[in-house]
Parts: sequence; structure tokens; C-alpha cells
Amino acid sequence: MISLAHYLIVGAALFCLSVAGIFINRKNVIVLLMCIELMLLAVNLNFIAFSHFNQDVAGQVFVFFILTVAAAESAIGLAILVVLFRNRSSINVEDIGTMRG
Amino acid sequence: MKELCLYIVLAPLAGAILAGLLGHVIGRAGAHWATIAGVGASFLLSCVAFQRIVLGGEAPLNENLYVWLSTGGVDFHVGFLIDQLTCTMMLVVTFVSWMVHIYTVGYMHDDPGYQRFFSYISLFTFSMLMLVMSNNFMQLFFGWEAVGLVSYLLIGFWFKRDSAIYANLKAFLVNRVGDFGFLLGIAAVLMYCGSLDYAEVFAKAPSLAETTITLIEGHPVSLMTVTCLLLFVGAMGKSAQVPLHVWLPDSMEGPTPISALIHAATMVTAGIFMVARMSPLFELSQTALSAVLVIGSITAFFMGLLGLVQNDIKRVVAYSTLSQLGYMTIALGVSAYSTAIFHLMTHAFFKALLFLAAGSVIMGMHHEQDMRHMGGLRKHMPITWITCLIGSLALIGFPGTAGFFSKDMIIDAVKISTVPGAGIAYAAALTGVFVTALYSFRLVFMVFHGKERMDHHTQEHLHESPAVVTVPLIALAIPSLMIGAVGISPMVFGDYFGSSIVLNHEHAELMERLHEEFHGAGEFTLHGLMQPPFWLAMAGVFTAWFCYLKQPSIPGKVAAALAPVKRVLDSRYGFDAFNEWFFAGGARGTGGLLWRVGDVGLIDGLLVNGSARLVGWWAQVMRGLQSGYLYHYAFAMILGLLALLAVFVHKVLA
Amino acid sequence: MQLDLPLLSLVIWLPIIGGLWVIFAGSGARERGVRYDALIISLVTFALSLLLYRDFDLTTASMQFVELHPWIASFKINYHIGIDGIALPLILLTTFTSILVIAGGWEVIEERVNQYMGAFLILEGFMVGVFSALDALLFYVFWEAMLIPMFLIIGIWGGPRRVYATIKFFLYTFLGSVLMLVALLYLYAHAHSFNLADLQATALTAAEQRWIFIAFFLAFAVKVPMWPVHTWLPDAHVEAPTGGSVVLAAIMLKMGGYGFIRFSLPITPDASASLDSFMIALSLVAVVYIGFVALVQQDMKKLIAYSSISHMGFVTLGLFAMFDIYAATGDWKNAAMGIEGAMVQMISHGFISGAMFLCVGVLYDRLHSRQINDYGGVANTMPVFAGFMLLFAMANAGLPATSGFVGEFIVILSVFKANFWYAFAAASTLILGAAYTLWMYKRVVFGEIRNSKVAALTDINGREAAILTALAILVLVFGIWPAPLLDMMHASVQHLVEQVAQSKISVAAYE
Amino acid sequence: MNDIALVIPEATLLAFACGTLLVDAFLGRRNPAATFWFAVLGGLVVLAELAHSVPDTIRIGFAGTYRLDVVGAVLKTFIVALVLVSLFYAREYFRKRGVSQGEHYPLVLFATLGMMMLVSSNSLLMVYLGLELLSLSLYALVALQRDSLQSSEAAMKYFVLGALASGMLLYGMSMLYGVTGTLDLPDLLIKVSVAGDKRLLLVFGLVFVLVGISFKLGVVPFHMWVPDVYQGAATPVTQFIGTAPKLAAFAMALRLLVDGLGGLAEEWHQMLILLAILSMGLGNLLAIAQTNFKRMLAYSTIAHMGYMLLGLVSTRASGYAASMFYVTVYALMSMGAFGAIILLASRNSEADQLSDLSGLAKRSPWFALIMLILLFSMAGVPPFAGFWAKWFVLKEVVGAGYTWLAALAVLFSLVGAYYYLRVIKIMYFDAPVVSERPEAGQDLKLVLSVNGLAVLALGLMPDMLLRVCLDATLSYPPWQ
Repeated sequence: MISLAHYLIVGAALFCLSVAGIFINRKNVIVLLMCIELMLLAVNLNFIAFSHFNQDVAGQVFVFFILTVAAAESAIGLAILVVLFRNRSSINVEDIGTMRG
Repeated sequence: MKELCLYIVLAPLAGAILAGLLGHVIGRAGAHWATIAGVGASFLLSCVAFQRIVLGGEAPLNENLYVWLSTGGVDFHVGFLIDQLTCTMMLVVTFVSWMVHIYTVGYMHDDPGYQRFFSYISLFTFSMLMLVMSNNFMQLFFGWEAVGLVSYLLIGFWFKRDSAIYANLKAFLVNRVGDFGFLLGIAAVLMYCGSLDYAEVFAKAPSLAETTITLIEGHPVSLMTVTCLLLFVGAMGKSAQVPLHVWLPDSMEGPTPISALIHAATMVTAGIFMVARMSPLFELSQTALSAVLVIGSITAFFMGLLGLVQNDIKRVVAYSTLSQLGYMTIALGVSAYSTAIFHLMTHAFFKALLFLAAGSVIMGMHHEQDMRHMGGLRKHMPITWITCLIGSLALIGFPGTAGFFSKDMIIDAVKISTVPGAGIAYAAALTGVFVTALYSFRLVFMVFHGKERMDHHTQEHLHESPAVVTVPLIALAIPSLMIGAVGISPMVFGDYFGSSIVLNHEHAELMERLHEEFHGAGEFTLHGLMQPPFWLAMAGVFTAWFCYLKQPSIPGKVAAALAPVKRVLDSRYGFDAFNEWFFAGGARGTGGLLWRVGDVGLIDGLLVNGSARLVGWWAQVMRGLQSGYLYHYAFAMILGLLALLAVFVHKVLA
Repeated sequence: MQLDLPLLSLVIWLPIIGGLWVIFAGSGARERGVRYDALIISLVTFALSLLLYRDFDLTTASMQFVELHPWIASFKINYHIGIDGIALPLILLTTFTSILVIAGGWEVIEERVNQYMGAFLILEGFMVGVFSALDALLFYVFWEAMLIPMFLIIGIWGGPRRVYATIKFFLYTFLGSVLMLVALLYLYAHAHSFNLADLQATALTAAEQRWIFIAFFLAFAVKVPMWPVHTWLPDAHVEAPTGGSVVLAAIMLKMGGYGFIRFSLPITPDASASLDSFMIALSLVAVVYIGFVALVQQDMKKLIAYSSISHMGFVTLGLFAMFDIYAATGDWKNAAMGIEGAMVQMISHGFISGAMFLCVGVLYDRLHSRQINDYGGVANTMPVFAGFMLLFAMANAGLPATSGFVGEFIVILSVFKANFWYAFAAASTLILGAAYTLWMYKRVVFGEIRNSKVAALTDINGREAAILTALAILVLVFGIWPAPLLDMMHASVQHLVEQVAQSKISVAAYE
Repeated sequence: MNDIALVIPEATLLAFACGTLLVDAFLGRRNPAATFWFAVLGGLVVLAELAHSVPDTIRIGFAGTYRLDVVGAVLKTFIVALVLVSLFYAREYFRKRGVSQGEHYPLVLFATLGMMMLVSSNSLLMVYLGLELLSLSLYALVALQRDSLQSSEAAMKYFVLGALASGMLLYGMSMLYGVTGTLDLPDLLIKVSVAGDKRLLLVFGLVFVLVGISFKLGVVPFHMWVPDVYQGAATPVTQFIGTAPKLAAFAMALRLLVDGLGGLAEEWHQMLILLAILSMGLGNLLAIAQTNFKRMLAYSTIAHMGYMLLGLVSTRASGYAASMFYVTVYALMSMGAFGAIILLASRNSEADQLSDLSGLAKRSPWFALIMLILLFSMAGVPPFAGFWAKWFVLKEVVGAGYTWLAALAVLFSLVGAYYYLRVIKIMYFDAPVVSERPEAGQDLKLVLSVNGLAVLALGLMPDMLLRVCLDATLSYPPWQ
């Protein structure tokens, strides 16, 4: 039997992975976008698990919204990436650091 | 009567304001006429007051003019107390001042600051009158400081001279040291008597005789001793008692008329007057009186010695003033207040005379003051010579002159006094007589007799001073001769001072004994011829004659033989050097240290700018955290998250 | 005739609005022409403040000319103003000094004249506001707002190190004030009112009082300024234009003393009593330490600035010696004497320091140096000026018959009752004050003409003479007859003493 | 139908936002002003509607996800008003720089819609949606300056960090949802207070939610995006980000922390104290070291948000009013400050360096004065509005018993005063580098003047705004 805890642990693990990906990755911005997606998915997993175990449908509704927003978010993210690449000719995370201090 | 007093003080003030503020309008003549008239009026009115109070036997006037301010339940007044003591002082002050005013017309004739000078001396007269006529400590202090101010102005009258402006600053500051004590004394009076009016204070004082206060934990001291000593510090400053005497010789940088008026006849005797005025307080503390006595003795003797080595004519007279002030202080110390005041009065006349005569000499010598370049002036300036001789005789106490009566009376009083310290005082006073005679006649002989040592040009132009100068000399010479004989009987022994001077029982006995031995002025004079002071004085005159006329080489030999002593005397016992090094230098050093280390270094450098720098440094350091890299930013957020989780989840668990 | 005008409000707002008018009307071509407007406004303000004096009732301690309008009704903050015998003299001092400042900058200020005059007028209004506010928040608003024009005055028209000086001035004072704000808020949490009378009536425990006292202390001590938070003053004074120095010395410093009187003493009487030896110690340090420091200054303005600190030491001394005086004599009447002495000292210091700064300003305008060493023998070329400066120097040294003497005299007399050694230390100013003032005077005014620049000096003109004469008259009048000044404050001081005598702790414990 | 009545302003705004998009697409090239005026018209209409929609009681709609209450209505009014003003600044900026950016206006309107949703949200879902609509629009706005490296860098940072923050927010929401089984905020409030042994999980979720809020507010240590975005974005965008969204973020905090998680106030008020101290400290400290005016203002924002949080710390109605007052006044001041940069900008220069302000008092006395008012106000010096803002939150902090916190706060404001003074020093005491007067259209001058004078007027008579804020939060806290 897979308990709520199992779902939550998987969700947490995914979340941690994605978070780690965001600050450990220093090469490619696209990986950042992927990590963000992953993070949202981790949250989705949580919501669905809770929704199921709480016998409440609202959580699943939330997931749909998250998915939709995630799509929009990716679109904007990629658009920004394109602009950045046009200006910088690089999508290296380490190259994004002209403003500091 | 009140109006009369008002006119007495305001007349010189009006003159001063007129000459001071409108000096360029009324011109030189206008200035001297205005001030001479003012002071003259003041003198004449003082005579009226004297006539009514002293001779007419009217009750002393004690009235307040207005409330200066009231606070804490105490009213501070401006008012007059006109009693016998005051009248005497008023008379002396206005008379000498008047003479000096007239004299000044001649003396300052060519000075560009003519109006200013008249304004100052009239202002001085006003201040001095306020001082002596006051009926309370506040006004006394006002007059006290006001005369100090004028003294400051007049010493620095020739403000271009470095020595003059050095001297006037010094005079003011040293006087301020005295005032420092004086003010504290006044504060003590106010605290324990609840008033500053003489009448109330003196009425209250006897009940405080046994009161003790604690200044240092565990050492109670008598209130009256503390108060009187503090007040006496003020007197020491003003009346130039050791060690606060250092300003007086330097004050000779001022024009000679004011040396006569301020630094000989009147202002410097304010301390003496004050102590006499405070006799009801001083009588309550034997300790204070002894201190007064000892200080007076030291001043009388040691300052006299310094007169011997001076070559500047005015400085000789200045040191003689110091010495004479010492005599007066001695008299105060043995509670012979009336004698002190008597000597004050005679001294005012003959010392003013001596100064003015010296001034006359200086004029004749074209502002040469070194006696080594004088000599034989007797022929050229006969009136000056005669009057100066009279003054000198009075000074040394030649029997019959004014100084004889007052000074011998002091010596007599000290002789029979049993106060602690009277022995020293007697010795000092006696030897002082010899010294006085020596330096006085050294002056007379060096200036008026012997070879003419001046340069040719000066010699050709030597002539007697004009009438405005000689008339005051003569006018002062008369009382210098006469006033002693006239005054001694009533002033010292009579009921002259009435209630203005109070003696306690013990001291009254002293005066009684003196009185018993006194049988009139004439007999006193004859008696005086057989007393040691006379012979000592004569010895002094003889020595002066021998050393400076007969065998002029002797002084040099003596000086060479006693080189160390000469050095000590030349350095004026090292007071000046010590003050310059310790007080002036020390204050500057302390100030510099506190400023650089305290203000600039610690407070500003370390605390204020230091904390500003610290903040700036932190800002720079913390800036480094904002590295510009996305992953650092994300990491910061995650750290923040974890920290919050750690703290608060832990809290819930606990 | 009793005017039905809100007189006090007029005295506050006329200069503020007038100042704005001067700034705006004076932009462009009329820049210098508005000097007349400014002068007239300041004169009218002074005249109005004299009406305050005329109609002032000397017999009562209660507030007069009270105006009370709701301002921030949500928190019961009111536009509540009124004056008593402690505020009135300070207000008169303010309005009077402002005239001098306007006149003092007449032809000296050449740049942005309208802003200069306007800033001073606005400042004047704020300062009067401080002295008349009866609502703590209103007080605070005026108190802080005052910093703005002063900050600009020093910064724009100041000397070479003006930026450092003005920022230091602002931050220093800001530091103290903001902590006072916290204290006021704390009081509000207890009293639910910012009305001064309510705050004064609020019961507080000893610990509370101590904290509040410390917060107030920082605000007021910086302003006074007391040692060791005084170091902004020499810098600010030195760099400020003459008018700025005058206002700083003559009025702004008084706000510290006023604050102690209005806030610290009545609101935290027990803390004041228990910390009084601390305050006295600082005051005496100010008198003695700063006196020595003043001695070695080479810059005239710095010297006068230090002398201000030293003289202001008497103010705090007079205020906080009251407890010891009471302990020694058992009579609160004696304590009142110290406070009145402090008040007189404040007023008189206003005249004298203002005059001294104006004197230095006169020299600075001609020679563009404040260094003592650049002068010497000024009396030869500027005899009239030398006379004025002598008077003010003597007043600064506390000579009797000048107002400078009165305050010091009363304070010394009263602290003697507390402790001989307090008076002993305080009286040292007699020597130190004379030493630094007259030594400076000697080096600047006396002596041979030191250099060709001094030789070319011209004596003061009519405008300068008028300003200095006005001050000279006041200095002398209040020296010769200070009674009217003290009569103004007797009732109020008496009331203050009664307030302070009343412990708040027992009430607080009971509650 | 009843539900629609609740959202008439929002619906109108949506319509206008879409309309603006269309107008820009069809008319924008020939007539750039058309887009602007259409957007302004939209703003005005919405404002009018909002003014008529202040409810007497709380009204709930859309299956409990949406609510209309006084505080919401007031905040929305403020937000739309601020947005409207910012449009004028934006137009002048684009005109000066010679660029036509018609996309700016619809994006602003969409962001405004997001803010309104956020303000009116009654469920975690609506909070999320409103937040995302706002954030996504802002990302786009920041990136809008397509040729600027700094802009795109800023946009990327903003985007990634923003996504991370919303991920955390969501994760926290999922936890809350899991424990309580509801997304409804009022429900949440009730269930949280009876959660008992599940408190640990709730606090766990709370921390994540708080991170989301803090990010939006830009509170240390979730502030790292603020300086870069403020500096990198075009000035009107920065201005926009720095004003109205702060109100929205405050609303978000109010909704989530008070309306939803009031039961955890014990925990979150301590967290807020911590965050507030860090923000006030670090924000003020780092602002000192800046030479770029926009970046300096960014750090000052961080500090200001720290002060704003102080009001929430007191956890009582007047405290919320204090925060609301603070954030409103702050938005007004910040609007003016960025407005001044726009005023100084020219075709060739952004004029965002501090040195660009040098000698402003000589070049333009009036606007230097306006700037002076704004800066002193930010420093919290009376008689300007910023003083009352600080005063109010400090009063609440002291009233709640945290006198030490108030003392700390004022000490930080001392540090803050320093860098505001430094700007004034540059304007007033330094000699001008360029001598010409700043050129700008009359409308900008008018708006900026009114903006500055409003700060003064609010300082002299703060009572009206205070009363509005106090009345708006009268029903708080909801658990009483």
C-alpha cells in the first residue's frame, strides 16, 4: 500500500532536486527552466496526493491551474531567454551577472 | 540723601558716556571738561554726604534703588549703604580721581586716544563708587569686576604695545582667579544667610559662628573660616597679595595717571575695603584673620625687597604699593580695621602723589622710565621734586607725615596683638620699614639728585611740567602731609566708623590698649621719634644716600657679592616664570590634549566618524554578497528558507 | 485692547508662509529685492511676538494664548499650542534674532538670496513652533522639520567643509530625536494621548522613567549640546554662514534646554532625580573640559562654538542641580533658583553668542578668514567694531552688568547650595571663560596691525552697527536689570518645580 | 450573475486590457498616443467603478474564491490610481527616449488585473492566480527593452527567482491544503486554529508561504532580485514595480497571513520581526554604497518593506492599518522619486546615476524642491508623509510591547537618513555638471509636482488617509 507519506516523500524529493538544480547549475539557463517545471510538478504531486487522501477535489482543480500557468510561465521564460541570447549571445548562467553590488 | 548718592555715582557715568560715545562730537576739550565736571560734582557731593553722615552724625543710609532680580525667594538689590566707612572711601576715591582727571589733561595731551582715556577713568570712578557704596554683595561684585574691566582697558590703553596687552590680559585673569574665590564666598554667604544684603548678612552671621560644613568627607571645617577665606581670595586678587600679586607690577604698562588712580590709590585697595566692610564676618574666624595676617606679612616684606632692584621708576612705586598693601592687610589681620582704612586713605594720597610725580618725571624725560638715565632733576623740576619728596617721606613714615601715623599705628597694633602669626607680622613690618625707606630714597636720589645721566637731547628739553600737572601734585601733597595728624585721633580711636566696623570682644580690647597708649597726634609723633620704626627708616634713608649718592659703586659690589639673591629678586621670586609655565602653559597643554585626544581623537575620530566608517565598511562588505549571479541569489533564498524552517519548526517541536 | 486673532499661530505661520513667499516671489529678477520683504516679515513677526508679551499674564503658571484644534483626530493629536513663562522669553529671543539674521545676511549673501532669506524665515516659524507646541507630536514635527532648513543653510551657504559639517549636524541631531520619538510613543502607549499635560501626569515606574529619560536625554543633550555629544557643534558653527551660526547658537541650542524643562524633568522626575549626578557631572565636564579646549582653538568660530558648549553647561547644571539643592536645603524654592538661572543663561547666551558670531561674521566678510592668526591690530582700523566686540567678549566672559553674568551668577549661587565642589568647578569658568575669550580678543583686536589685509579693513557700516547696537543694548539692559526677564518665568518655574517634586513611582506602583 | 456584480471593475479592466492590446496592434504604429489614452480611459473607468463599489460588508463570490471587502476595495482603488499616474510617467519616458512601446500599456493593465485579483482573493488558488498574472506581466515588462542587455539580464533573474518563489509558495500551499483540506482562506483560519497536533506541518507550510510573500515584498533574504531588476528595467517599469505591486504584496500578506493563517500569528509575527530587522538593516546599509540612483532606491525599498512589516508584527487592526498606510505612502514617494529620474532622462541618457542629479537645485529649483520633499519624506523627517508612515508603524510596534524593536528601527533609519541626505547634498550642494534645465512635457511636470506636493500635504494633514486605513481594517483581525 502506498501511503500519503510516500507521495509526500517523492514530492519533497522532486522539489529538493529542482531547487538544487536551480542553484547548483551554472551552465545553462534552459536547465533552470526545466528545474522550474520540475518544481511545479513536485507541487502538483503533493496536491494530487492530498486531494486524494483528503477526498477533496479542490486540490486537483488547483493542479490544472498550476499546469496552465506553468505553460504560460515557460513561454515567458523562453521569450526572455531569447531576448537574453540576442543581447548576450550566450545562455550561460555564469554570464548573467553584469549587475551586482 | 538717596538722590544725592544717585548723583554721585551717575555724574561720572554720564561723563564717561559722553566722552566715550560722543567723544568725536564734543572734541578733546569737551571730553575733559565733561568728565572733570562729572567727577568734580561727584567729589563735591561726596563732601556733602561726608559732612552729613560723618560730621553731622546722621544715621547711615541703607536703601535699595531697585530690585535687580528676584529668584528662589531671594531679592537681589541695587542699593546704597552710606555709612562712615563708605563716606571715607567716597571722599578718597572722588578726590584722587578728580586730581587724576586734571593731571591727565596735561599728561595725555598728545595722545590720540584722549577722549577714550577720559571716558575710561570716569567709568572707573563710577565703578569704584558702585563698589564702595554698595549695600549688598551682588553690587559689590559688580563694582569689583567693573573696576577690573576698566583696569584691563587702561592697562591696555596703548593697545599696540605687546607688553601692554600682555599685561592687561594677565591682570584680568589674575583678578579673575581672585574673583573666583570671591564669588564662591558670596555663594556661601547667600546659602547660609539667605540674603546678600549686608545688613541681613551681618545680622545673621554671629549665629553661624559655630556652624561647620563638610567640604571633604570627614573633615568638617568652620563655615565662617571657609567663607572668609574665599572672600579673602577675592581681596588677594584685587589688592595684589602674594601669590596673586603678579599682575600689579606689569600693570605699569598703562599710562601713569591710571597707575596712580587705579593701581595705587583706589582699586587695589578695594580688597582692603572689602575685608573691612566684612569685619562682622572676619571677626568670627580667627583662622581666617591669621591667614590674612600671614599673607599680608609676606606681601609687605618680600614685595618691598623687590622694590630695591627695580630700575623702572614706576615699577619701584608699584612694588612699594604692593608692600604697603601688605601693611594694610597686616592691619586687617590683627583686626585693626580702622587703622587699615586709615592707612588706605593716607596711602591713597601719598601714593597717588608719588605716581603722579613719577609721571611728571616721565613726561619731563620724554617717556623715559629708567632711573639709570635720570639724575639731578631737582633743578629742572622743583615742584615735582618737592612733592615727590613729601610723598616719599610720607611713604617711609617720617614722623609727622600722613604715612607716619598710619604705618606706625599698624606696627603698634601688630606689636601688641596676640593673634597667631602676629610675631612674624611684626618682624616683617619692622624690617619692611627699613626696606621701604631704602628703595624710596634710592628713587629720590637716583632721580632728583646726583649726576645728570640722561642724553643731551633730553637734558636740553627738561623743564617743569605745566600747571595741570603740578596743581594736582600740590593738591595731593597737602593731605599727604596733613591728613595723618588730623585723622588719626578720630579715625582710629574715635567713634568715627560707628557701626560700619565691628570688632569682637577680644579684638576690641586690643584697640582699647592701643588707645590707652595713644595720647594725641603730637605726642604720638614725639613718641615715634624714639621708636624702632623711625630709626629703621632713617637707617634706610642713610643707606640710600650712602649707596646712591655718596658711593655709587656699592650697589654693584653688593649685587655681585649676593649674586644668587640678586637673581632671585630679579626673577621676582620666579612667580612669573612659574605662572607662565605652569598655569598658562599647563592650561594650553591641557586644552590641546583634551582637544586632540578627547574631541578630535576619541569622540569624533573613534565614536562619530569611526561608527560612520564602520557602517561604510560593512556596506562594502555586504555588497559582496550581492554577487550578481543567479545561483547565489537562489542560494540565498534557500538559505533563508532553511533558516526559517530550522528556527521555527524547532520551536514548535520544543 | 484684546485682539481676537490667534496671535501665537500668527507668530508661527507668518514667517513660514512669508518664507515661502520670499522663496517663490524672489526667483529670477527679484532675487535680491525680496530682502526687503523678508525684513518686513521678520519685523512684523517680532512685533506680533511683542504683543504676546504685552498681553501675557505674569501671575499664572497656566498656558496662555492656547489654541486647540483637532489635527489628527484618529489619534487625538491636536494642533495644541500655548505658551508659559518659560516659552515666552525663548520665543521673543527667536523672533528678535531672526531680524538680526535677515539683516546680517543683507549684502553678504549674493547667491540664491531668496532661498537664504526664505529658509531663515521658515526656520523661524518652526522654532517658534517648537517653543509653543503643547502636543508632543506637534513638538516633534516642528523639532525635526527645523533640521531641514538648517541643513540646507549650512550646506548651501557654508564654508569649505560644509557638507561634512551639515550631514554630521543632521545625523547627530536625528539620532537623538528618533529615540525621543520612540520614548514619546512609549508614553502614548500608557497615556493614550500626546498632550504634554497628560504625558506629564502619566505615572511611570522607575525603570520606565529611566529608559524614557535616556531617550529624551539623547535628543536634548545633542541639541544643548552636552559633552560628549557636542562634536557636531564646532563643525557646524565653523562651516555655517554667519546667520546660520547665529541661529544655531542663539536659538537651536536652547531647544535642548527647553526640552529638558518641558519633557525630561516633568515627565520623568524620578529618573531625573536619580540620574542627576550623571547630568551634573556631564555639565561640569562641559564647563571645564570644553573651557580648556576652547583655549587652544585657532579658528574664531570654533572658539566661540566651544565657548557656547561651555556656557550651555551652566544650563544643564542649573536644571539638574535642583535635586541636590533640595536635598541639601530642604526647600524647593532654592531649586527654582537654579532653573531660573538656567533660563536666564539660555536667553543671555542667545544674545551674546549671536553677537559674537556676528562679530566674527563682520571680520570674515572683510577678510574671508576665521583664523585668529590672520588678524591682529584690528582695533587700529576698526575702532568702533573693536568697541562692540569688547563688550560682547566681556559679556561672554561673564562680566557683571552684562547679561552673561546674570545666568552664571545665579547658577553658581544655587549649585553652591547643592555642593561646594559643583560651584567650585562651575566657577572655574570665571577664569577659563575670560582666558579664552580675552586671549582671542587680544590676538585679534589688539596689537600692531599685523598684515596689509588688516590695514585695509574698513570699520563697520551702518547696517552692521545697527545690528550690533541692538544686541549691545539688550546685553546691557538684561545685565543691569534682569528682573523683568525673571518675572516672566517665576510662576511657570514654580509650577515646574512642584511637578518635579511629585514622584511618579508610587502612583505607578499603585496602578 | 450576482458573482459578476462583484467583479465589475475587474471585468472592465480585463476588457480594456484586451482593448488596449488591440488598439496598439491596429493604431499603435501610426498613433502611439492612442494606446496610452485608451489605457488611461480604462484606468479612469475602473477607478470610477471602484469608487462606487465599496461594500458595507464582506461579500463572497465565485464559489468562495473571491471576496469584496472594504480593505480590498480601498487597496484596489489605490492601486488603480497609482497605476494611472504611472502611465503618465511612462508616456513621457518613451517620448523622451524616442521609443514607442505600445505593449507597455496592456501589460500594465494585465498586471493591474492580477493585483486586483490578489487583493480580492479569498482562496489560496486565487492568490496564486492573481500573483502569477501579476508576475508574468512584470517579467514581460522588465524584458520589454529588447535591446538592453541589462533589461534582459534583469528579466531573467526576476523570472527564475520569481518562479522559484512561487514554487515555494505553492509547496507551502500544498502543505496547508494537505493539513486542513481546504483552499478557502476563512475555512483555513478556522481549521488552523483547531489543528492541534498538526501544527508542525502547518508551520512548515507557513514558512514556505512566507517565503513567497517575502519574495514579492522584496524582504531580506528574499530580496536579491530587487536591486538588479530595479536597475535593469526601464525606469517607468521600475517605477511601476516599485509602487502598485507593493500594495498588492501587502494585500497578499494580509490575505494569507491574517485572513488565512491568523491562527499561526504566534509563529509568523516572530518570523516577520526577524525579516523586518534584516530588511531594515541590510537595505539601509547597502543603499549607502550605491552610485546608481535606481539601485539605491531599490535598497531603500527593501528597507522600507522592512518597516512596513513592523505594522503586521503587532497583529492587530491598527497595526494592519499602519502597514497599509505605510505601503501607500511609500508607493507615492517612490512614484515621485522615479518620476524625477524620468524627468531628468534624455534621449541619450537614462539619468539614473546619482551624479546626474548634481546641481539640480540650480538647474531647476522647483523640481529640486519636489525631490527634497520626497527624499526627506523617505528618510522619515516631518512634516512629510513618510514621517507619519514611520510614526504609525513604530507606534504599533511600541504598542505591541516591542519597544526595543522600535528603537532598533529608528537606529536603522538613521543610517537610511544618511544616503537620502547624500542625494540632497548632490542636488543642492554640488555644482551642476550640465547646466541646462531638464526638459519634459508639461503633463509630466504637473504630475510630478502634484506627486511631490501630495507627499507634503499628506504630511501636514495625514488624518484623512489615516482614517481611511483605519476604517478599512476595522473588521480585523478576523478571528475576533
